[in-house]
Amino acid sequence: MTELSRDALLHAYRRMKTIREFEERLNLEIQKGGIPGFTHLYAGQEAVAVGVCAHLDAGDYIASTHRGHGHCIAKGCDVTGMMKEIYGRHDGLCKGKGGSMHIADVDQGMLGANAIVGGGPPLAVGAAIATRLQGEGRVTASFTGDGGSNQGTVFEAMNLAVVLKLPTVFVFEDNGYSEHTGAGYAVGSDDIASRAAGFGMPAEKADGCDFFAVYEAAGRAIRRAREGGGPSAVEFSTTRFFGHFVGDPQNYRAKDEVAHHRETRDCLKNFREQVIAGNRLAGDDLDAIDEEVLQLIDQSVAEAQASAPPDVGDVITDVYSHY
Amino acid sequence: MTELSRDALLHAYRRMKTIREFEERLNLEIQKGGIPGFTHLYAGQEAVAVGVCAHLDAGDYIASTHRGHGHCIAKGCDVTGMMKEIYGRHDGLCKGKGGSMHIADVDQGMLGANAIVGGGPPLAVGAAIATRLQGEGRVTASFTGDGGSNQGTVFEAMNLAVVLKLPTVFVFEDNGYSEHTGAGYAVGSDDIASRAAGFGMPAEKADGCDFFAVYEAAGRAIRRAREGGGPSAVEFSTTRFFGHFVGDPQNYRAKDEVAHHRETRDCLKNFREQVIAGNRLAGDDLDAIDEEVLQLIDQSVAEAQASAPPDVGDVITDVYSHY
Amino acid sequence: MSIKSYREALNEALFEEMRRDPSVIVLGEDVSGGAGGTSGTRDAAGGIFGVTKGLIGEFGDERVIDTPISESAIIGAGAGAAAAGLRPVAELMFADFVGVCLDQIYNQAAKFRYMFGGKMQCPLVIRTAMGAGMNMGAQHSQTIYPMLTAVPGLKIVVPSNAADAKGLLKTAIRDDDPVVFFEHKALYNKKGEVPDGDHAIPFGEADMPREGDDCTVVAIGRMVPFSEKAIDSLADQGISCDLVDPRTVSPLDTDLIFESLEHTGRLVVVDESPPRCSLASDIAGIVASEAFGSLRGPIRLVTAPHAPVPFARELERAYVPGPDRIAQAILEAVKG
Amino acid sequence: MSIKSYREALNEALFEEMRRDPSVIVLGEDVSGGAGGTSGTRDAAGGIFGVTKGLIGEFGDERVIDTPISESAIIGAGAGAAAAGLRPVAELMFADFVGVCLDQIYNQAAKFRYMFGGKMQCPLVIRTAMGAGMNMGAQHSQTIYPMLTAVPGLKIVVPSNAADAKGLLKTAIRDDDPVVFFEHKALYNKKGEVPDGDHAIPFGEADMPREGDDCTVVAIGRMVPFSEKAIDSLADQGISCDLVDPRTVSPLDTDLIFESLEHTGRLVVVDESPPRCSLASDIAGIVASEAFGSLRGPIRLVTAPHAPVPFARELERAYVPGPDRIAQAILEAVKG
Ligand SMILES: Cc1ncc(C[n+]2csc(CCOP(=O)(O)OP(=O)(O)O)c2C)c(N)n1
Ligand SMILES: Cc1ncc(C[n+]2csc(CCOP(=O)(O)OP(=O)(O)O)c2C)c(N)n1
Ligand SMILES: [Mg+2]
Ligand SMILES: [Mg+2]
Repeated sequence: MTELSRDALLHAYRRMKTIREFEERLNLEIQKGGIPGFTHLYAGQEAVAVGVCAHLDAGDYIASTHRGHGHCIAKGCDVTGMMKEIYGRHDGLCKGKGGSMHIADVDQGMLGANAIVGGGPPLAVGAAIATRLQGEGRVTASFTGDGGSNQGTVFEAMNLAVVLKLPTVFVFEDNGYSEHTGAGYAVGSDDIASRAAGFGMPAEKADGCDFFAVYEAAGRAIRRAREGGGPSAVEFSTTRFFGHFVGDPQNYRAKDEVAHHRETRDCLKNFREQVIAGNRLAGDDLDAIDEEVLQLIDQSVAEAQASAPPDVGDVITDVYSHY
Repeated sequence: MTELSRDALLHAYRRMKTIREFEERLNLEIQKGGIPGFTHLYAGQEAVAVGVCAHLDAGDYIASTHRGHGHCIAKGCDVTGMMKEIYGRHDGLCKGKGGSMHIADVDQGMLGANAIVGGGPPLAVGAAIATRLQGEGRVTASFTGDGGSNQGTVFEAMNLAVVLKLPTVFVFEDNGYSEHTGAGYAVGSDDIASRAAGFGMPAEKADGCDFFAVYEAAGRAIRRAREGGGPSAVEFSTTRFFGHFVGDPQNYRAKDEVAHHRETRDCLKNFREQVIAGNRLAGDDLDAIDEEVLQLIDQSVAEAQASAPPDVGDVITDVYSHY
Repeated sequence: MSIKSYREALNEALFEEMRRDPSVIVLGEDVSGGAGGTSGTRDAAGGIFGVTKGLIGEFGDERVIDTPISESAIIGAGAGAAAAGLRPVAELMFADFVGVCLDQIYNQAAKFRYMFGGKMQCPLVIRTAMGAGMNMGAQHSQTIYPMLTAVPGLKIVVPSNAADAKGLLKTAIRDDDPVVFFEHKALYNKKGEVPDGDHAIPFGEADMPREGDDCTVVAIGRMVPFSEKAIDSLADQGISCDLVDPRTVSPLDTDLIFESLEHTGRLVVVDESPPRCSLASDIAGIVASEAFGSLRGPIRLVTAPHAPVPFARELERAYVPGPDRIAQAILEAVKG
Repeated sequence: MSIKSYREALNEALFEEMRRDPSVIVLGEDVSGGAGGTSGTRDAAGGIFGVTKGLIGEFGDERVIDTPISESAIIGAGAGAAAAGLRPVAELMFADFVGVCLDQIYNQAAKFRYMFGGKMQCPLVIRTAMGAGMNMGAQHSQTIYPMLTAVPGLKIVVPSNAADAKGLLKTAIRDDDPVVFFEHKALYNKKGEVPDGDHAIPFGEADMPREGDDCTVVAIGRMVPFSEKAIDSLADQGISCDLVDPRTVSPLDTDLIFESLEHTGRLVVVDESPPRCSLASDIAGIVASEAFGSLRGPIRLVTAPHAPVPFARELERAYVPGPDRIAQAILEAVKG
């Protein structure tokens, strides 16, 4: 953690905490009703999104998944704009046309959440063709789950990236489940990293509940990409604190599993302990952020609830630039 | 080679020689005109198809590729029926509706050549679900080229086979090229076998120009599948004696490459030398087969040329069982 | 007869067919669920819409197969198993996912019989959930069936109610050709009278849930109940309509449509899909070429707009054709 | 003006656009060829139909990118590069291969702008070879464009001659939306007058290569030259027709079709695709709903049969609509 300045630590904590509270609050609001569609929460996996994106800036691109809120916040998307989008409001980040599974903000280098599992990696590979040609040492990264790691599009993207030696990183988040199916069943290989390594790129594994472990592993891969060393894969073992989507009865999980994970594998708890033990930050610093974040989320929910729905006339706009 | 009876050796040689002459003759006939479409010749790769299929009988299934003549003959398809199909005749194996890239004979366990690269492996995996359920120790195999090994469908098929522990074998034929592109460029990993091994199944490599090496390696994999040991991959390095299709100028190949391969990597020559050196067969045995094969091919071409085209009314038959 | 939901009717058809024929298997993502989970419970899902619930308990994991997220392998394996003698029912969780497995559907399964000269058959059923109405957004709400209706070799089924869901799924499983079976996710909870026991509805025979004199309405899937609402709402204006539910759009029962048109002379076609190359324009085109003489006025097409499916409630509601728009179109057809 | 083949016209458009705009790149299988080969020659292929020949020599392998056989990655990379500021021209070797990459075309590229509230654009061009006529069999001869015309967010181009091939490809590359560009493989060698230098044809403006009084013929792609033959063959019977070549089927220039129909009152639509949910039935359906009043008789649809494309010469010839069938349909329309 030495490498990280105090500001960087505070920034990372703020982002992780923002994701956590965003999702905890959504879980409540969705159960109250008022939020359309179905929503996949990222709580529990914050260290992955933030640990990876800590190495990226707006000129770098990421491609996300159906569980994209964390990636969006970590990459710098406006939290209130996101909340409004999830509520389906006219002034949401995507004018209410996308929703939870389709939040994008190209200005922040966020190429979009993606409701098609495995849809993102080919896009990140293509964005890397662009950033390399534009030649400013910019890189791209894709996020894929354990379940998504079995999708053919992801395998093709890895091979293409290796063939073209592109500046891109394949981030795999093993949260143990693909909907109702365990990763141990659906991923036939020993793990995702060894399978990725077989494609001919460096691949490593780290604890996705430890921000610093993520930060270090992702840093090595992203640095390699920036320096022209080609693509890499990083696999992070993590856990989701909620069901596959809000409303999932989770019959596939042992009764105490989530409680146990919240107890032992909470990346925010871990971070707090580590930075305090290492005398990098004081508890008060973090408590102050907790306060601000809670206010931000309250604020964003209030604004989202107060905001107007899209004009029905907009159902046919934005299909083409011109037609 | 000890394991193989004299009859088995004669049978293997006959099949390899039949493929060779079938393709050499097609190469001439196509240049003369009279054969529709475009045709991919298997000459040079005979040891792979025959060495694999020597372990299979009609109850076992194979899925083939666009370069399927060799797989068809090795699996027992009728040579004259094939020739008629390639000429587009009414009495071809597929009534002239399929052609060179779509020859199938389900009674022989031949699930079809396939003009979609990567189309076959998922089919072979599915056939293995069937053979296992039907429970007679039957197995399936798919053939895929070095180029096809980069197709997402093939990766998905491998993972699914591992997850379900299916009795199937993934045969990879590295003939050095995917159309006009070298395998060393398009396959990002060190080789195809190591990438397959990463999926969590046994994978080995052998010389695809040595019938006995193919026979041994394929035998291990197929035996494993029959005995419930699950899927395997085998990669064979081989070479094609002709262009990607008849008419390919082959600018991507060094001037002397094919001549050199015909000289040094001819699986038929190798076989002849090995069986004679090992005192397993006499040159006369093989010469006699050469004679018979040439007659068979002459005969099949003559019959094909003499046969009538399909009735144009058949353009709309065989779309459905009933509609 | 008993009252069942569309979901229950489908589930019953699967149980009955799997009991009847040991060559019937089910495969797909979470068709059972719980494999590799920490609770040890299988059947944790029974399909994310619950249609395959309970099957694994009776038929075991060799006939009820959970798969990774690998649609090309799922559909391809189904096609290969079908060619090798089974009658697989492969679940494509959402019809929108046809994008990651289309080849195995349309170049493989659909073409085997023809390409191979009639010598190979592929009795594969692909069950898939389609349609808008649940705010699932652009990639989880499409109808898709027009794309596959265009494919020779496929049979396309779009049940609009519980009884048809059961009767058509049984027929699909017994059919020797590949069938794509489109279940509208907004209909899963819809209840209706469902015949008990063996009830198989032949393909290519349309149903006529409403009969009348002034207009012929052809509607597909969820548009059928919406059209019933629309038609009933016009009764007090003295307007009555034939309502044709094709049930299978390939094969399509044009006879009943033409017959009805001879009587009414007016046609409204209702399709939840965007307009271009839709079932709406397809049926209109067929009528304009084969039954032109019966037409006494322009054909009215009621479809979604030429746009992806939006997320927000208000936008999706405006997107999906509803009873009001259908009634409006009928009025125009009758008056116009 | 100079005489060029359809292939040469496309190649010229690529050279001109890549020179004009450094953000234009080309990617696909063997678009150069020879990578990893033993001869050391690049540009060994220049695309298997030669359309991208010579590009790598001038623009290098960072802008002319050979790929593995991984269509989902090719199209997806094109879409991602487009979202990141390039103007990629991705080659899908045969249109039939849409089956292994449809998702990236129709759920990704086509929907970005809409799903993301108009804030992302995807100026991707997908060039692909379609159509029958070369005995390539069921999986290498399909037209495919009807499937993609159904997709909101895509623009669909189907040039029928060399001049249009050049002018429409330049427009496609400059367009800010995803465009699927269908090249008929039986037209690559067809020569015609091609304007030199900058020649861009706007989308949505149909062409009228024949003008007449008795019938309106709308034909697509290779069916345009076939329809010209058919129409010319009827001249001596005193029959003359308007021939409408939409050039882009999405957007579709319905104005010109309707205008012509007002004059002729008779419509024949010619499409190489099988009939169901084809462009033929789509255009017929649009006319029957929006221009019914102009119709003086049934619309004639000339299409391939509802069957895969067969291999044998005699069968394929019977499968593809030809000048005779088109002339026959015109006669029926005019007399009928
Ligand atoms: C192509 C495709 N197949 C299936 C689905 C349905 N689906 C949505 S999320 C999901 C599970 C994804 O698991 P994983 O990749 O591990 O991500 P996680 O949900 O755990 O974050 C599935 C099967 C989909 N959206 N797209
Ligand atoms: C999905 C798909 N992509 C591309 C092609 C065009 N194509 C036909 S054969 C071929 C090369 C295949 O190379 P390989 O797998 O090594 O087999 P080989 O030709 O060497 O036997 C290509 C690109 C195709 N038929 N299908
Ligand atoms: Mg997961
Ligand atoms: Mg090869």
